[in-house]
Amino acid sequence: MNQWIVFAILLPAVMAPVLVLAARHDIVLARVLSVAACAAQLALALGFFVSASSEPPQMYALGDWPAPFGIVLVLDRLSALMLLLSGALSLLVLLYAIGGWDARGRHFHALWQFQVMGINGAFLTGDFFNLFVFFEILLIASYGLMVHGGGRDRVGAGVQYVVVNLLGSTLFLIAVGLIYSVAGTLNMADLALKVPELAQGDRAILNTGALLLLMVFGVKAALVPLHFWLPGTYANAPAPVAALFAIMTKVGAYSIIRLYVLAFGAEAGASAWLAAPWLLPAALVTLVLGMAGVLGARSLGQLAAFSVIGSMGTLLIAVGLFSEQALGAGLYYLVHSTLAAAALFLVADLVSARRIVHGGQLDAGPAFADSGLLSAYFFVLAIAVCGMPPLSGFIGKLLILDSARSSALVAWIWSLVLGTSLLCIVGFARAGSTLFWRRHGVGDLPPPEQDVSSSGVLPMVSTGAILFALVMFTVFAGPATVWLDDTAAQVFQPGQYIDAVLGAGGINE
Amino acid sequence: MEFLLASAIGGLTTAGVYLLLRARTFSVVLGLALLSYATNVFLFAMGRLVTNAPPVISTLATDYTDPLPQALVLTAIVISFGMTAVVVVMALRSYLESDSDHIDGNGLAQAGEPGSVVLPVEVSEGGR
Amino acid sequence: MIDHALDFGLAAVSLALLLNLWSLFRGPTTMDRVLAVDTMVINVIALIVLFGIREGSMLYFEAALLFAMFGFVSTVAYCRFVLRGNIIE
Amino acid sequence: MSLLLIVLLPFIGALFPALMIRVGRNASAAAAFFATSLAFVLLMSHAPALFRGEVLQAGWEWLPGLGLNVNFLLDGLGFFFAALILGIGLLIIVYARYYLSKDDPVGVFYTYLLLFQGAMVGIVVSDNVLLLLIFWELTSLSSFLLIGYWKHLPEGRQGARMALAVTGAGGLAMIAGMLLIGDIAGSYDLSVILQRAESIQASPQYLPALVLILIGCFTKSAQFPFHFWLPHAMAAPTPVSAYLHSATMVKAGLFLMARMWPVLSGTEAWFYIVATTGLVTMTIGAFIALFKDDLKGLLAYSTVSHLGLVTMLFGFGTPMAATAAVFHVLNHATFKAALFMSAGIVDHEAGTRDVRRLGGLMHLMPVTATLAMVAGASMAGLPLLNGFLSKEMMLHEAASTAWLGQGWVLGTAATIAACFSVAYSFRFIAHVFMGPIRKDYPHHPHDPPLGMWIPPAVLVVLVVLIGLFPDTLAGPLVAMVARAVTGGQVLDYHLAQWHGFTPALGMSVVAIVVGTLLIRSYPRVRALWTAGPHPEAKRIFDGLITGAVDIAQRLTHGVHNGSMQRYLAVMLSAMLLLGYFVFASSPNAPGTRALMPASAVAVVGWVLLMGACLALVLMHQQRLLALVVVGVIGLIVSIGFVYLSAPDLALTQISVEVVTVILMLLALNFLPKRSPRESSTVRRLRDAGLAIAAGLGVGGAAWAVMTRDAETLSGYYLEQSVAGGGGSNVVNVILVDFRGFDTFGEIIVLGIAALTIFALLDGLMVSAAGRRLQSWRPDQARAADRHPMMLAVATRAMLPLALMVGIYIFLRGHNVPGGGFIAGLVVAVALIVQYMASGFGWAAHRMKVDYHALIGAGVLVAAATGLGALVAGFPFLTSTVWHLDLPLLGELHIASAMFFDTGVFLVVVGATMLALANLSRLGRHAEHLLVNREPMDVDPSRPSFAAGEH
Amino acid sequence: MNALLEVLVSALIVIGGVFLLVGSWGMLRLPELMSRLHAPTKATTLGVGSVLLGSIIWFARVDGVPSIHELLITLFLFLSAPITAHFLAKAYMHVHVDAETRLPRPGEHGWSTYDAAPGKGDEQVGEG
Amino acid sequence: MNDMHDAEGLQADPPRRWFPHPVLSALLVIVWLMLQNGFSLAHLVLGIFLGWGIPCLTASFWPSRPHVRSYRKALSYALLVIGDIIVANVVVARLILFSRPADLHTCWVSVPLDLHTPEAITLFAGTITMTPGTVSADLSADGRSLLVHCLNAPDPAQAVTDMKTRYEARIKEIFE
Ligand code: NA
Ligand code: NA
Repeated sequence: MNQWIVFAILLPAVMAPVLVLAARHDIVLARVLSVAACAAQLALALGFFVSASSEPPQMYALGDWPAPFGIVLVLDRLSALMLLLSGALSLLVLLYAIGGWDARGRHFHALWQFQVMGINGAFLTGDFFNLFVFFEILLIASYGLMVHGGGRDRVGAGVQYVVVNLLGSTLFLIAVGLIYSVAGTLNMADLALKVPELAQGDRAILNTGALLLLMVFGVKAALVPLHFWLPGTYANAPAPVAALFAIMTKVGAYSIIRLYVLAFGAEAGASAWLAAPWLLPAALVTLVLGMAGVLGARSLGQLAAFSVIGSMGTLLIAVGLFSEQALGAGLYYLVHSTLAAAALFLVADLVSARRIVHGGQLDAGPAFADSGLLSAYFFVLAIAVCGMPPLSGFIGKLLILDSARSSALVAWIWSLVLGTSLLCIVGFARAGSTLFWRRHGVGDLPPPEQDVSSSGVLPMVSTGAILFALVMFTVFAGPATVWLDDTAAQVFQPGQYIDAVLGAGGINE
Repeated sequence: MEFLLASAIGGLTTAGVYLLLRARTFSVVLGLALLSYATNVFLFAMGRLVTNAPPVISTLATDYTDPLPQALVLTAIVISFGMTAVVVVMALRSYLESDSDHIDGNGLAQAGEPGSVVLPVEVSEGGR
Repeated sequence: MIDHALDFGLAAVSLALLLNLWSLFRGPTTMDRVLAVDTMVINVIALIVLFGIREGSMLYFEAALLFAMFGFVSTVAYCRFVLRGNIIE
Repeated sequence: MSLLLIVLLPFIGALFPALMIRVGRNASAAAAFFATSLAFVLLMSHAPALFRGEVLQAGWEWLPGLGLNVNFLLDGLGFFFAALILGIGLLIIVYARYYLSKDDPVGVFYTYLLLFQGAMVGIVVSDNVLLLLIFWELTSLSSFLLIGYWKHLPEGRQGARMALAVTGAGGLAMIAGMLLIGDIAGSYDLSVILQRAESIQASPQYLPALVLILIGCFTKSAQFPFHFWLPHAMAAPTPVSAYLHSATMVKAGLFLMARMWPVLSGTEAWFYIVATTGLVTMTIGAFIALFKDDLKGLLAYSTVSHLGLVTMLFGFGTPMAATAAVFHVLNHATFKAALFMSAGIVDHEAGTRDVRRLGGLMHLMPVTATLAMVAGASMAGLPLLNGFLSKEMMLHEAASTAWLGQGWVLGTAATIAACFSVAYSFRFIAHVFMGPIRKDYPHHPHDPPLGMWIPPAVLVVLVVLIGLFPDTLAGPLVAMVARAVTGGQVLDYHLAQWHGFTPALGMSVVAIVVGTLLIRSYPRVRALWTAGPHPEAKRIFDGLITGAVDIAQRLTHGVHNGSMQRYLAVMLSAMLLLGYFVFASSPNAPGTRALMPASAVAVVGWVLLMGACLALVLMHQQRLLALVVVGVIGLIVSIGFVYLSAPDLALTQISVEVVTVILMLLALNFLPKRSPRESSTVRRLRDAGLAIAAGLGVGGAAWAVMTRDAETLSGYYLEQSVAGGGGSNVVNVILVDFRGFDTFGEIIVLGIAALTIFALLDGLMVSAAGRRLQSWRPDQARAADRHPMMLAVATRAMLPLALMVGIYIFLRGHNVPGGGFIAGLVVAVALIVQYMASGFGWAAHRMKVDYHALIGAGVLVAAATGLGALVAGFPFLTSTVWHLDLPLLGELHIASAMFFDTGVFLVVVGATMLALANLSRLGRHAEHLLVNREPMDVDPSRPSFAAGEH
Repeated sequence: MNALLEVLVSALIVIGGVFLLVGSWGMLRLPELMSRLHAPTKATTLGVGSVLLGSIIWFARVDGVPSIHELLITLFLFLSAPITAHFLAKAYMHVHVDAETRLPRPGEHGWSTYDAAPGKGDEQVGEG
Repeated sequence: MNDMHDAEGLQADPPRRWFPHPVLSALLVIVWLMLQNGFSLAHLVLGIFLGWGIPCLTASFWPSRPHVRSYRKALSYALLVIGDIIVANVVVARLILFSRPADLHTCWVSVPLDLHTPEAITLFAGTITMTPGTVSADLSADGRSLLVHCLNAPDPAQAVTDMKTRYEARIKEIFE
């Protein structure tokens, strides 16, 4: 048993109370500890990545109770990938946040660590009630982070965010209850074994539970019509928080991939590919609505938020195709869109903070500091987000389009993916040319010295680092896709996962 | 008994959803509270119903109910307690920030747009 | 005999609870309703104790104990709210 | 490697000006020039091999899984275009150095320009169509930057966006087309695709692929009806227009048609789509050009026309026509670039590009005039110049090709286009340079510095030389390119001024005569034009974009109107619909489980619960009452748990209930005490409908489940609880042992909740809301005594009792109902009651506990318990039971889970107290209340009280 | 002995039931809160006390030792009932009773619900 | 901030710091054994530990501990009250069941207090509430009168006298 697995959860879980205890009144210490924890987290994730690349899925039985009775954590290629992504993102965005955002309210770093804990837990757990618990952890931490710094609009949006998610949590419990009531288990691997053998008469309950669960994950993944929470939340959340939230939507996507391939996939008998007929059409609508939102956005925050919805649509198309090839493509797009969305929120913040009066509104304003570098950042991101060559967004879309060939909906997928790219391009071109080219008001004066928390070098550098990561992800697309295709292949062999959890070798090693 | 419980769950859900769809944060919080009752009882009912067979091991007991749903419900109760607390305080903060406890914001205008009207700070007058 | 007594007791408590529900509906003042709930809690304690006797189990005692401790707290909280607005000042 | 270097050099070159923005114009220009010339030299070094008919290839794997590889291919066609791009690029770099003013950010300009150059070179040497697509879209992006270079000009911004939208859209279509082609050919490598002409043309996917790829080509090459972006791109600085919009980028579409010619051409579809589009574009472009007063606008439409000409030639699908097309690309590049540069000089020197304000410049700037007039004559297709040669070839091909079976159509149309072409060229020459000198030029025009006229001069020399010695100078090149385009066909032709009296010559003569006449009677022609309708493409496009944005905004802001109620209603409806549909469409067998009889007490409980639900719905607007009623519901749920064998649940529910009530009351103090009735009846009915549907759904699901049997995991827990978990309360053993990890998460949720509440309230005090709170007035009357004596006294007596009960519940939890969570709430409530009774000031002073620390310590204790197992070599949270044999006291069992439960206990106490204590601060803050020193207001035993002191 | 205990327990249960019923009935029957208050504070408390006593004796019969912990519940109830009644009365008076017209005047100072204590002002600035 | 009280409550009387409330401790041990619902040596040891510990922890909540002069009188008072409660309930039950609400002589009376300590006053007020037809509703702002609501008191003055003689006098003996 890989003893390190649990530390992906424990490290932030212990660091957070330490931050509360020791560094509550000392922001410098809090920053040092928090960054150190995130760095350690990233190192750990790298270790997992290496380990998962060469080994079959690994299981960690908490409390030494065998599955399906105790809770297990499972590290396979997919979860290792997600952990690495979350580790890298949380570290980079945290560096941005310590440029000043973290000091605008209390307990930022503790909440940050808890948020990371929840995310990592959701990626590792092999038990779907435990998944509920980690969902709640990441959600409640996100509530705190979302309203960090306060303000009328932010708190108002925060209330809506919380209420929608509480409804989601309610549904989660109902779905878990329904599945447990007929399958009699909470362990995902065990469920995968039980689903095919379930009595025919119980299938209505099982399927209903499973698809309600899809809606729960759909809420997280901003799947239309469950996406309503996202625009207000992302557009109003503090920038580093919105950037970190980029991985939260992926928790929803990850859960869909995990559960509906493992337990409701090819071997699920009468419940095989249960999610497919629902997910794909919804994903297409999500894509359209998201990219239309990019075109219709009135502020940078909205632009970024809707681009997240659009990208989730694209990602879920790949997921909804439920094929190995499409999943490989989708995973590439997942990594890309997470990094791109995060950077976009940071750039939006850097710009808004410098446009003192106009903020993030998409209208002409006076010249502002650093507009040269920021326009370059914005341009690169626009390319990435819209899926224009040469960046990873293009490659991701190309991979997805390529993988959609065998789908019955291929014409829809191709025309909508490409058509919405145009909406995105036009939207970003309008936004960028208005923000960076149009000048209105006092233009020649240098902007007055301002107390923006995103001033200084660190935010610029950390944003640049994410962009650099995107570029590297493009350059090394070859090896990346090979790795991701292998990952998809592993996901599509549930036997490996099940053996790891329930196999003879797994119990009480 | 099963029918009573099922219909009770239905009643709680109905009242909860109705309140959830009201326009004020307070009603919404009440609705969520009812929904969480409904959910907890629902989850509990997934262990099927037995009376006087608590899952406490003893030599006298002849039968035990399924303990797992109970443990899950306990966790769910605690979590929804925490959530309720947060949403109540957040709703309060929101009310104090905007002087309105209407759950609907200004739509996307919340993103700090020119269109969003900033209401003058008003002071609610006491009834004394 | 004890069974009949328990039947009677349970019936009486049940009826009392229904009366409390009626009071809750009728009011007319808030304090009437709070009183109805407070009484309901006490009736529930009796119900639990009777149930414990019937089932011959002491596992329900703590529930009654907590009701006794906490029923009073929420009633006082409601009253404090009416009196002062702030229940903790 | 050399191929890669040719592509990379411009990109590398782009970096330097970007990094040297502060170094100055000359340095930037020099860096750009150096990089470009290096690439040019490298390219030329391959010329001998290419002229020998060799094809150079190089490749690196990038994304083999997809078939996207960095494969380059240099043949005659690629060489020809690359030479044009790099050669004219060099001239433009020099020209721009003098053209741009001191205020312009020159470094940025060269960066963009080289970025574009690299992308163009990439297009023409790509062997992989996906790679080609990447470079293709990069040209759209870099041209966006170049067109918008003068960002203060609104036309520049609009033009840039329009160009990006149109060419970007074409690029997207092309992605689909290329994916289709790749699928048919089984590879994305051109060298493979070009071998698969037959299978491609036979494929049912041929037509969609063709159309999609052509959309890409046509948008890029400004073919009708996508031509309109090009004139608007003229807002760019003239070097950009000269480079992108005459010589290179717009030719990318032509290049691709040439590149794919062997595979795609030769079918009817190809002929009718491409040739017709080209013909229409050629004619319309020439016609509109005649009436453009802006010099660059005139040249832009002329370009559109010439691009149409080339397109039409490719469309004919014959090798000879393709050869003519290639030759015209070369000729057009030379004269048009020269013309743009001349126009730029005129603009630069005279201060205007408006033809109506110019004239007579020949006398003031003779060098420029000469250059422009020679190039213009070539554009008109006058003999002895290169334009004449390729136009003759075009006319010949047009005259000899039938369209829909009609032989005359193409010839006639081409002649008409040629007439207009002559006319606008003459107008350019006559109305700008000839005539008398005017007095009203915005600036005083004179010939520009050497650096500015040398680049057009170089081109004009080429125009003349190619015109005079076509077979010598251009022959081998054209032959080589034509071979590449047509897939190696060797043709019998030669380039010459004189081919005898051919129909084409006659058509040329007609064109020159009619063109001259049109210019002589220009005012009348102009009047006719002015009288007619001018469907302006820009307005249509703007309308489209505005419409799209408008729809998008309406959709976006209409759907996301901020109404939480609507969001929830939609989400709920979706959940219900999906749930019902799935349930109804999956097999379901009714349950067979023996049901449990309902006792009378249970029925009463049911009545109470339903009554309370009803009361709540009816009374929810009176908020305090609503809270009271929710309390009743909690009460009944709790006894329900008692009745149904779940004592732990009952205890938890009871404790949580009271804390929730306190919390809600603390909040309600500041909220309105009533909810206004705002929803319409329809809305309420809709909500009620949704609510009932939800109730039926959830209740029905519960019924469906409860009435059937199932096998679960419970047997294991019941067996292992005592043996493995060391406790007989199975629920508690599950919580702290079997599924202790859930509980670990659960206490963290509580901790986070408290921290969040703390942060929210702490932030509130210093925010606008805090200031609002300062001026807040209570909306209900306040009783006079804050801390009545009886409560203070009674709670004091209860405190030790309650603590005792708390400890009792904690200690027994592992074996009988209870545990850390409930105990924590009991203790927290006992403490909260002290606050309520004796006041915050007095009570807080007596509880000097840092609740933050309590939360932190609790989580750490729980984690440490789990980690203890790790130290012993077991997984996290593995439990142990220690059996201690104590004298007198007997055997003592201590489960490690107890320590875990201690963590739970601490977190619960800390979180509850932190949340409630901080929430209570608001009230004192709002009412400016001072914290109390005394626990009760009325205390006759207090000396100070008796004295009535202050 | 056992039969006697059974009779005793049965009697206690019946008496308790009667008092509980009377308490709740009185609440409905009496005209105004102050009068209603008398019913549950006394009858209901005594009723539950009686039932608890029955329980103590009953478990003594079953297990051989009296189950004395029910006494604790009784203790809590008897401690809390007067406080509850006192507070309900105060809250009711605060909202619904006019001290000037309906209440006897205690002396120089009024009732504490309406009038501040004479020595008030011993609070201090700042948070605890 | 409240150093004055600390000085008063803790430092002035060092022995109390370590064993602040012997009687309370004893009570708590009994309560503990009651909670355990049985007796064992282990329970007793733990009970004694808690009986000592909890008062120590909560000592600051008892700044001036009530001084009971006679535990015997306290016990007899308790018995008296229990008896009265039973009687009171029968009386009230009869009123509820058999009298017409209109016939009830409800009234407010003000009971002047001879008691001074909060504990004594509270005990008195509590007793009044638990016994025949009376509910103590409020304390006067000067702490010298108790407002009592009588369900059926044809003679209010007599009711006041009854309360004072039957309960207040006895409480005074216990505490003061
Ligand atoms: Na728990
Ligand atoms: Na264990």
